Amino acid sequence: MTVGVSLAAADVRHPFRSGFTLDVPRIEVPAGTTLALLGPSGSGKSTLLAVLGLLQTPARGRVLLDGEEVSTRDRRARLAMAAVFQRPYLFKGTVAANVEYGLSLRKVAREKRAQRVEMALERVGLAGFAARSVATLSGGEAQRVALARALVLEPRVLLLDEPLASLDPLLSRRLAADFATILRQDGVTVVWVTHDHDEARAVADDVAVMNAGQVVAHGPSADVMTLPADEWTAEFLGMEPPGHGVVTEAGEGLVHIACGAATEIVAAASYEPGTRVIFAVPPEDVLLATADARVGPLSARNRLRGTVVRIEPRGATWRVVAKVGETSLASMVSRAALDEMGLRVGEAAQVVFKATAVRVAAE
Amino acid sequence: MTVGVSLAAADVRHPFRSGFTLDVPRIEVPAGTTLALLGPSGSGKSTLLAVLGLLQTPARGRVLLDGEEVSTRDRRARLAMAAVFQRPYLFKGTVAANVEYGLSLRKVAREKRAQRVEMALERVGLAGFAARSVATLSGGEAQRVALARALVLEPRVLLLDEPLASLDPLLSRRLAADFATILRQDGVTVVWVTHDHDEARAVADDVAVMNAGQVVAHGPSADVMTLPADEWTAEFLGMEPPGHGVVTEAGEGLVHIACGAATEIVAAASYEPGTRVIFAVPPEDVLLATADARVGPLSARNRLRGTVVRIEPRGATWRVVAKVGETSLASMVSRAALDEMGLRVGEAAQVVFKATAVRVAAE
Amino acid sequence: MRIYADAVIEGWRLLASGALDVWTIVLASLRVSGAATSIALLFGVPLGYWLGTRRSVARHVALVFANTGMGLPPVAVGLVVAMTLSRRGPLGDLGLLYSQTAMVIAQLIIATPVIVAVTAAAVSAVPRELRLQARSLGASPFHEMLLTVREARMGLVAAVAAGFGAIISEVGAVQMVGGNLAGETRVMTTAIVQFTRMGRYGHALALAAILVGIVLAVNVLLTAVQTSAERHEAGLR
Amino acid sequence: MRIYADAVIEGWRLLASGALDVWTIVLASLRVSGAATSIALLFGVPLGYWLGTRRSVARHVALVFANTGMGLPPVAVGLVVAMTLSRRGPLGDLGLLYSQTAMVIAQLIIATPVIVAVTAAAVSAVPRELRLQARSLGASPFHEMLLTVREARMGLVAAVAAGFGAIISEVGAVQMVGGNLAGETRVMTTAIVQFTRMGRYGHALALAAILVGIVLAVNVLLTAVQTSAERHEAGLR
Repeated sequence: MTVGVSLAAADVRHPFRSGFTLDVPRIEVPAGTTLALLGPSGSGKSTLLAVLGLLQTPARGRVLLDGEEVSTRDRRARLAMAAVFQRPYLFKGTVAANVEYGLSLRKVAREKRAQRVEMALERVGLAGFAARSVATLSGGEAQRVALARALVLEPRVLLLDEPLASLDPLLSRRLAADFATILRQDGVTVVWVTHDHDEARAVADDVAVMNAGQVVAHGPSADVMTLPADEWTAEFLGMEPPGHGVVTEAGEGLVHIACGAATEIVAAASYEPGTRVIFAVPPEDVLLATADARVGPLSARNRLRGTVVRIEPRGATWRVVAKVGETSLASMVSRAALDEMGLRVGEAAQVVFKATAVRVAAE
Repeated sequence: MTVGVSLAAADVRHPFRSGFTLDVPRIEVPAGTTLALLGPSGSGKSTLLAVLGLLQTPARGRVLLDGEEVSTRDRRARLAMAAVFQRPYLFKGTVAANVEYGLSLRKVAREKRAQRVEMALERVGLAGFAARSVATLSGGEAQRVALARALVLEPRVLLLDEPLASLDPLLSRRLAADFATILRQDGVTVVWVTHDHDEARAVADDVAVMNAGQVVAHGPSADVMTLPADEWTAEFLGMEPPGHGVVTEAGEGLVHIACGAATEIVAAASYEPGTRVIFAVPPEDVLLATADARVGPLSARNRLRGTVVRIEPRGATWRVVAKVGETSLASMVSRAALDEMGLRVGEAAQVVFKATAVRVAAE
Repeated sequence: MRIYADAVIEGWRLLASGALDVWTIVLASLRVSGAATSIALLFGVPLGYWLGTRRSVARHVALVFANTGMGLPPVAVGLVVAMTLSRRGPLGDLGLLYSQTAMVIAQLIIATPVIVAVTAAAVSAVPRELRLQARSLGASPFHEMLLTVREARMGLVAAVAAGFGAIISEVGAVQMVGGNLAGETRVMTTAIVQFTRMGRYGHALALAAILVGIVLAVNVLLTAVQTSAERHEAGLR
Repeated sequence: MRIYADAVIEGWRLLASGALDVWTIVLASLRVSGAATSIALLFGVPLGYWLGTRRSVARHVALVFANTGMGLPPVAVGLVVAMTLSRRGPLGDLGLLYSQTAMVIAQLIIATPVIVAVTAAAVSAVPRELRLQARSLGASPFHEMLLTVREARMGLVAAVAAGFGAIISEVGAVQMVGGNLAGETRVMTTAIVQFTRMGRYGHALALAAILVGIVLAVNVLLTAVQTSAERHEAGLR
């Protein structure tokens, strides 16, 4: 069990390949938590990872490890970290030589090295692979070796740059489970770069969404993934853009938000009347019903009339988007439910959700 | 509107790169339909595409276009096809020169070419890009040019080899919608290679799942994606392996299947009593309820008692796996529902599904 | 240290005065190597395309061919050509030994493997999938070749430069089959050797400056073309 | 046609009889070129590593350097070395002109750019990310260099082969600074030229066979090493 350590960066500015400038006034990863850096390719997430991981000195800015400023030249700080990249980048030779590499740099005694290598390989499910040449490994095995090579160092900070992106989905799913299990055992602080929001949602405590060098949204995974700050983030996360409204009444922990003509929603939040807000409802919290259905005794405060505007397949379920006033709300609906209701694009529907499901932020 | 044409291959055997041999006794794509070739990397799907597309002569086997045997040397047959690959592979020069390439080979008159190029670019949303150098395009634009370059030929068969796999998810989602819209307008016969089962489900009429050079499952998308023939296919599709059982009663279009001690399910199917069958229920058709809940008047024939064995995040929803007798059944559950029921691993639950939701096949 | 200054001044005077013997030598060099490069391209490019688009075994052969052909000592080529053209040799009746034609033949043999190897490398750098893509749009094998060569055109420029550069700097073979006859087969390299051994450093330096200038110009041009092509293709593929 | 048969028979007799003059010449070649290659490696490898790991501007410089340095006409190198070592030259007092030392100096100058260029190419082919990966595991810049050179070791073999191959076949510069003195500075290439011009094709052929054999052996070895390395790395990266 590693002792947790917090990692932060402040006032970072650094130009990077795609022509943008990384510009991050402040980002922090509390001790023992996982931050997902989420964004499309060329958004600067790998550059930010390299800066946080002391692999690259930014043109400007500071990196703080447990509150103390550190730099790429602080060997002590660098030895507290380890990274796994999208490709395994194994060194020519045996599996053991690879896993041992960081231990030799740390001048760990030879007998102890062999022992720790064996344990690390066991941990990633590759016991007995030590003597194999890396050239004989499959893609998934190679990526596990890369993970073992980092874990054997018992790092206090682990940096993962799309560690699963180059594998096919079957392997990727298997390894994601392995990674998650392994990381949960440790108190390690993790920065996980990904372009896949499902992956981010599955692994991260906090999420920072990046675009064109900037962090456009940052916060607990549950918030960021449900209340995108702008249309770009919404589209990137595969969500509808948030609705805009004005608080008309407030009290008892609830606010009424007017959004468009004759549409009002109730949300669990505290804002002064008159405040302009944005809001969103996670698709998994929205129920749909046919227009004529009598929705039984439910604790849901919001029962709105809307029109189905889109029905899209999303893997095993369907994503139905309904327009309510001027706001679009999406709902995840199982095929069984969709068949039963017979919903079609252009038809009316009831949109039902609880006040506590509504995410609100002042505009 | 293109006139449909059917494409088939028979008795194909061909060794390919990963050391396996492609071995496909028969595969057919009916006129105007889309077949998805689904499998992990190295499964031979691209080789099969190349054989079907007359890009490669197999060591053995025949390719049939509308029932007539054709070969890589049949120029007429080859001119009826066009392909888009994972990467755009644009030729150096302007966008127009690229889109025009196939038309020049078909000796279309110069004025007519310009007109068709302009139309094709408009169709993929790139009107006005004709004179641009391909070096100035973004990844998504380049892939659209590759699509336009194929569509401008009005092919009767379109071959797509992971056309979206190299794009980031935001772009990939946008282009998937574009591709789907464009293909739906035509009566074109499509073979779509992918390793992504969500993509396959979204685009294909039929699905062929490949592994190690063989087609391990083939049929209408809805069947293949719900009743995987074996454990490998099940895991590849992210599903639970199908259950095994024996038909004990049959009649009125329903069968009772005994599976394990004191567990019986009812399915809409016709098999003689005593038949050994495999069965599966699509996760989106399975409802869960707490053990003590009184499940109201429902048309669902199957209400079984089980134990929750796994709860996994799957994007916006959760995938809950319950063990019923010796069979695992998965259910997609929204977060709202999961919270309300308070289900945890190891707890008992009721598993509810209709007889018509059960997919059955003789073993 | 005056030796350098003296030589530079003398060399400069020679060049500036347009002394006929210097420019005759330069022209002979350019004529011989230019002719040899042109003929070598005729053989080398198709052969290089063929080798560059084949896989596995043939490619391995191409690699060996390139390494040994490019490493073939020019003096060995010179020996064989000299024997063949000598009075007692099979082509002795043509009386070509110690002529510009003999030098073209020797340089042709030296330049061809270089051009084949560079062309093959350039062609094999064009992704196989690009040819597959062309085929999927209806291209015949001939169309495929046209497209591939067009895509690899920077490699062809490199092939010309490498072939020309290899032979214009060569001295052993041209000595052996040309003979360094003033006004006829005396080229820059043979003249530089001779002038140096005679201690006429000014003459040698003037010719060396021109030779280095030509080689440099070819390489700078090549680098510029490659760099601009790389920039042009950046972001693509 | 008898000219070839006669020469082959005479050449074979010479080699088989162990005639001292032939083997003396071969040994002189190997000694001079071996020494020059070894010294060139000392300078060339660190310089090549430095150039191969730099980005953009420095890499562009490396490209130009490689192209021109490798294309630098050996006769120009020979001229400058000959001037420097000549009696009136700055190092004339050392009396090195027409010695093996002079030849080593000239070949060193010719081999170094080749070794730098090939090393730089091999090092720059090691993915930058591999160095980043090493750094992320705690490697210092020195550790990074060790690892990179280790990963690029096949490229170093190629560098040695390319450098050695370039100078053992060279004739112009060694003629100019060595002088082809029997038993001392007569090497294979200069002897082949001389014997050919004297019409002693048997002697020339015997030496040419050995020279081609050496060059071939080096290249076959290199190809074998590269192929086995490629096979070894197949599937990786």
